[in-house]
Amino acid sequence: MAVVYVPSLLRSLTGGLAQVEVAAGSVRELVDALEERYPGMGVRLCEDGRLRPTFSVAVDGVVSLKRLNQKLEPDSEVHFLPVISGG
Amino acid sequence: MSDKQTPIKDFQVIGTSPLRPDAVDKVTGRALFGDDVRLPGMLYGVVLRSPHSHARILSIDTRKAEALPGVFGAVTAADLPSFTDAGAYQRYQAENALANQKALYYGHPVAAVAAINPHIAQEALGLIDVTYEILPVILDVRQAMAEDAPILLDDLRTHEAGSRSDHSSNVASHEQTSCGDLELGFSQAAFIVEREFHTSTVHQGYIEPQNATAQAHEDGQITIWCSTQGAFGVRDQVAEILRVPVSHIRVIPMEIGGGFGGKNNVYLEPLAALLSRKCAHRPVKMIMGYDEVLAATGPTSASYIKVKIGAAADGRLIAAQAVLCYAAGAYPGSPVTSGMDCIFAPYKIPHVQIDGYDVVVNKPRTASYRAPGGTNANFAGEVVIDELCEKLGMDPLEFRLLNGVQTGDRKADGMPLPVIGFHEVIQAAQQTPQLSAPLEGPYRGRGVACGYWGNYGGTSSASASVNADGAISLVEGSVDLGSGRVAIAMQLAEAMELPYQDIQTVVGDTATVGYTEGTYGSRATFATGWAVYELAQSLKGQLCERAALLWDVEPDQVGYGKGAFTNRVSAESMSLRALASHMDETGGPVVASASVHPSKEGPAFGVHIADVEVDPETGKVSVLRYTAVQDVGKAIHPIYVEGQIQGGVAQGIGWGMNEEYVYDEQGRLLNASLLDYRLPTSLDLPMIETVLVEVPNPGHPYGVRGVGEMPIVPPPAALANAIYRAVGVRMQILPMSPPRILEALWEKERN
Amino acid sequence: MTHSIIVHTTLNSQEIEFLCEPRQSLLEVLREGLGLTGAKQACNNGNCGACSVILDGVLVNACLVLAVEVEGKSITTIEGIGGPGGLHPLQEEFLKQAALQCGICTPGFIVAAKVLLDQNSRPSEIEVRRWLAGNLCRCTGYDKIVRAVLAAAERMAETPLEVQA
Amino acid sequence: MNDFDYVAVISIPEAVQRLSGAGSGGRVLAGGTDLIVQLRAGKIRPSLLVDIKGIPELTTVEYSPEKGLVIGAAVPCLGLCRESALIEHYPGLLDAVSLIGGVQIQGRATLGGNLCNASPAADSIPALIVHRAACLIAGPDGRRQVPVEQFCIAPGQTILQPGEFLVSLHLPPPPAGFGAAYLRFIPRNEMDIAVTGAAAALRLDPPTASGPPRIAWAHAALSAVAPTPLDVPEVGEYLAGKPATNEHLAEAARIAQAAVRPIADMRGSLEQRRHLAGVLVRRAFEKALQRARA
Repeated sequence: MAVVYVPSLLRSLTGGLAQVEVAAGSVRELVDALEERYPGMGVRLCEDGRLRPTFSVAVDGVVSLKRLNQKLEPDSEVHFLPVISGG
Repeated sequence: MSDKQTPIKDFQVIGTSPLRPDAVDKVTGRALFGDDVRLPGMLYGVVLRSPHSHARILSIDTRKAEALPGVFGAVTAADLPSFTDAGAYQRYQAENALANQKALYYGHPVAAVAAINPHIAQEALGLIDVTYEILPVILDVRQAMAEDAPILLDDLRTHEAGSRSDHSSNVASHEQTSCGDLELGFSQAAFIVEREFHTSTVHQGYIEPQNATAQAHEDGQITIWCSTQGAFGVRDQVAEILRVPVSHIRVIPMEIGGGFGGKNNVYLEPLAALLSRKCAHRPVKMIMGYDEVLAATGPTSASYIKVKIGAAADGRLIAAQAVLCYAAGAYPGSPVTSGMDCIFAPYKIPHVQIDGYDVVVNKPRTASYRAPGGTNANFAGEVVIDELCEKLGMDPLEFRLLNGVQTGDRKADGMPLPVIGFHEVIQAAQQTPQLSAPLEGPYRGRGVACGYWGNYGGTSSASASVNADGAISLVEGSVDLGSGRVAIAMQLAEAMELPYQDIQTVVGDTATVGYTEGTYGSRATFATGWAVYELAQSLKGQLCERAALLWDVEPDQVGYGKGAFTNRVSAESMSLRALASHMDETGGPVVASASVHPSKEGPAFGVHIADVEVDPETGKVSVLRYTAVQDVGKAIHPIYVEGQIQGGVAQGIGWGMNEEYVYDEQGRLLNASLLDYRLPTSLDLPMIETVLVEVPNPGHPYGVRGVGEMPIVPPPAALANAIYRAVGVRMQILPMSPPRILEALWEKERN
Repeated sequence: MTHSIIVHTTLNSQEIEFLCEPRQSLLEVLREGLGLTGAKQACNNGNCGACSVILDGVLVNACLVLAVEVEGKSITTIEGIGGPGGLHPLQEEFLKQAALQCGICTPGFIVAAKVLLDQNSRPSEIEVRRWLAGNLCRCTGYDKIVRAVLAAAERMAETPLEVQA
Repeated sequence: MNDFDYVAVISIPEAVQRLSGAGSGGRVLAGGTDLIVQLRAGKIRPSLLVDIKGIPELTTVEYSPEKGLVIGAAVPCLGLCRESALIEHYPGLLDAVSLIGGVQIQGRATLGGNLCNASPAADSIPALIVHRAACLIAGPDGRRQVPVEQFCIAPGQTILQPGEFLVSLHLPPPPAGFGAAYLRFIPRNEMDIAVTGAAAALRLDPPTASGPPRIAWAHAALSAVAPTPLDVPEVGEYLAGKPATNEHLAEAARIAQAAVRPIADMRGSLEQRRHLAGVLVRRAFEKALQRARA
């Protein structure tokens, strides 16, 4: 099962849980599974079928370019992070 | 692209300090910067700027200006395409280039004029009639957050992790990071320090003003020569603002006179293109006066930060909380999330909550500034940590050895840290000559602070061809802000096992090299270095095939090393130079290109040590000695790595000591010159000692991790902690300028 | 409109004349009129030193000199600085010591430092810092610039060069 | 910049004639370090610039022990800093002129320009006041001399009438036992305008066998604490005849502080300027005293 680190402001949807385990083969499947388990989560993370531009997704500690299309390993760790800037 | 390389230990080129490809041109005055562009028939463009910091624009009349002899044309927001169907970000981009209906900051562009010389263009500005309805001004971030604050952008709603508020607000977004149980954490703490901090708006302060020359062609193509950190970024932004396809725009990045994050955004480029279009397709050159640079190009956020940290009696950190409110300027986009990332990053803390707010105010739209958001946050965090050390009676560096993060530790957002060298840096700091030198005399103090910056990878491209003499011509996509080009070329030389002199390097433009992100996020040497490593593998493979052809063996029977090929069958050897002279006979030119997007950039940690002396009668602080210790991964060109660190420290000292925007109540910038916006001069700084710690980044073939940004993060905190030890006042505001030190000393006396 | 004026001057050892308006600065004429873009337009207000040139032996900011004022005078710009063998020792030391990053301030620093070394062949660190305080650099923190000037002075003292103006 | 005519003159009558002819549109160009900045900012829009650097009387410095020092208004600071007479006899003025700008500005900026720009923060004017300088002015009605403390009448305004210009500054020879100093406070160490500045001068009576030396007369003047450079005669009145002790110098500083009328602006707050006035007057007197004793 992939471990999802739930963004702080979305923990109201998970009853305060900071990490949840989800069986998913990709980030997209993971978001769908989260939505099913915690209704409202999907729309907070995604808009028009895409991860919202204010989020980046990191899988196993590396920010993914593939975003929703990123494949997951059975024991992957998934973080949804606010996008940050550099100068 | 493989990302499981083990860093190579023995280098031939990496770690040496060869001459930069551009250096001779720069010491002789021959290097061509943006404003050095001169084209036949060129006009000069200038910008009319709003004298009000918040006003509705009721009308603009440019007819008198356009009638002035020598004037070729004027443009206003009416000359921009419609954005009614566009997203807010795109509309804000266009409105920042030319104010539409509302001016949101002092210096907001309202119109632009082109004429045969800059003097006539300037005179024409005085003939443009603009009528304004003046609106209430909001400059302070917390005032802007108040429920009843005047609203800057009617359509702006507060975004909060994918939700959107139902009413207008100046708060563009609220973000939060947390782990553990904050209440529980603080209940277990033996010592708690809670403080509030304010930092002023500061500017990147590059010496070369923004400039741009544009040629709009009759077929719709546009060519732009400018000073930018990223040619592709300029192309994309101009395309968005003019609503033309990106392929219609070619951007040629000239040598750039400093950027530090401030030259990623466009200002003059779209105006020059619009003017050229309107002025009979004559090329138009524009350059800002320094007053315009300060008033209207991206400074970085002023901020309000509240920090509370708790430690156990044995010195272990238990809980930490921060609220960061960053002023974004007129449009959303402050670096508050970077500040959130930085503020507690150096420490293992089980219970953390960090809240960040991105807030619009009537100041210019902020741009990135070297480790954007990091310095503000680190100042707050490290001053509180210093006070905790004092309460605990612990040596600040021992405290950091106890609490400092190590490889695999998790940040507050749950992300695990890759291989980092923070503890190696702390230990190196303990060994520095400065730390062991006694600091004697009254009103003197020594402060330390550490810092973190996450760095960035991103997309980079490069291409190369082998010349008939065996040398390699490299076109790389990263604009060179001061040492990138040479460090990239050196990595190609290393990968090709050739002397550095055999690599000829130029920076490409949008038509000559693949998409490359700008030189920001400490990424060029890391990511573009990786691109040239990849293309070297391709070049070597192709060259082995050519050698195989000449020797009539299979390619895998050819070996390559140190600039020569070996026939594994006959044991014959042939230099690359000899092979290159046979290219025509073996299939023509050998070329390769590579595009990469590495993402294991590897964070940078540093420890800074500052010795200061305070004049208690005037409040003036002199920096007596300064040492910066940093994990640089692998120093490709060590003397320029030192230079990057020294430059970051100098900017950090400027931020800490005297730099700030001074506005009047109407939001007019009062100190818009390099006389009154006080960059440090050569008399204000000591020599800056550097210690390069090399803990290679396993996420790069040569162990590179970004260097350039981290050094600006610790200085204000290191100085504040030194000032405390010198005169006993904890500064909670930046800059710590003489009047503020005096006030703090008076306040201390009163108590 | 006022009439333009013909100005006769010696520029980098060449006698030249040019036509200019009284309101044009020396910097504007050098860069836009005469094509010498080594002196940089930066603050354009006398506060940064990036347009430093030598006017009758005196270090000045070209942005704060009107072009008409140089009638009969002698000007040396960065383009006129070099040694018989190519680069001036200052230029060589700037390269060697990595005393430049972006390079926009570099011509101004080299011109300023040359005037210093012409007058004071062995300046101390504080003398170098004081002399260069009118030249702003944002990239280097001045450390390597000061070292380069000191190193050039040392080299020139060891092997005096017949340096061209 | 607006369009203007330029003329380089070589004599005082020619300058007077050109300036008179241009009326209010005429401006004098010497070093240009303030003038060109103001032109570029559009703060002034002259029709004629009269370049006076070709007039011999304006570009020379003369000193005699009897008559004192005469400084041509167009002599650049750099040249002044190297004048042996200034170095030996007018230390307060030397302090001030060596502080005006970096080297590039020093090569162009003039004492006359610093006066005529009439900035409340001008460094040279307090020093000229305590050195008791007089201004020689030429104009359509001939020449006149005024004490330097009367030259500036408001920020950016002087007593110069249309057609008039400053020719030279006349400083009396310093008496025996004289010392002077000028100090200013700036946040950086260079490239700043004074937040506050103070000049002090004093003459000591011949030393007696015991006790601190006695002050025969003293004078203090400040910059950036009033609309014009501020002469504070009360300080001199207080110190005259008193022994040069720390207590008396500190009291002199308090008197100066009471006389200042600063404003708050981007360069300094009111409290800061008032406070600095005291610190700088005291420190300037200490330095002047040291020099007087040397």
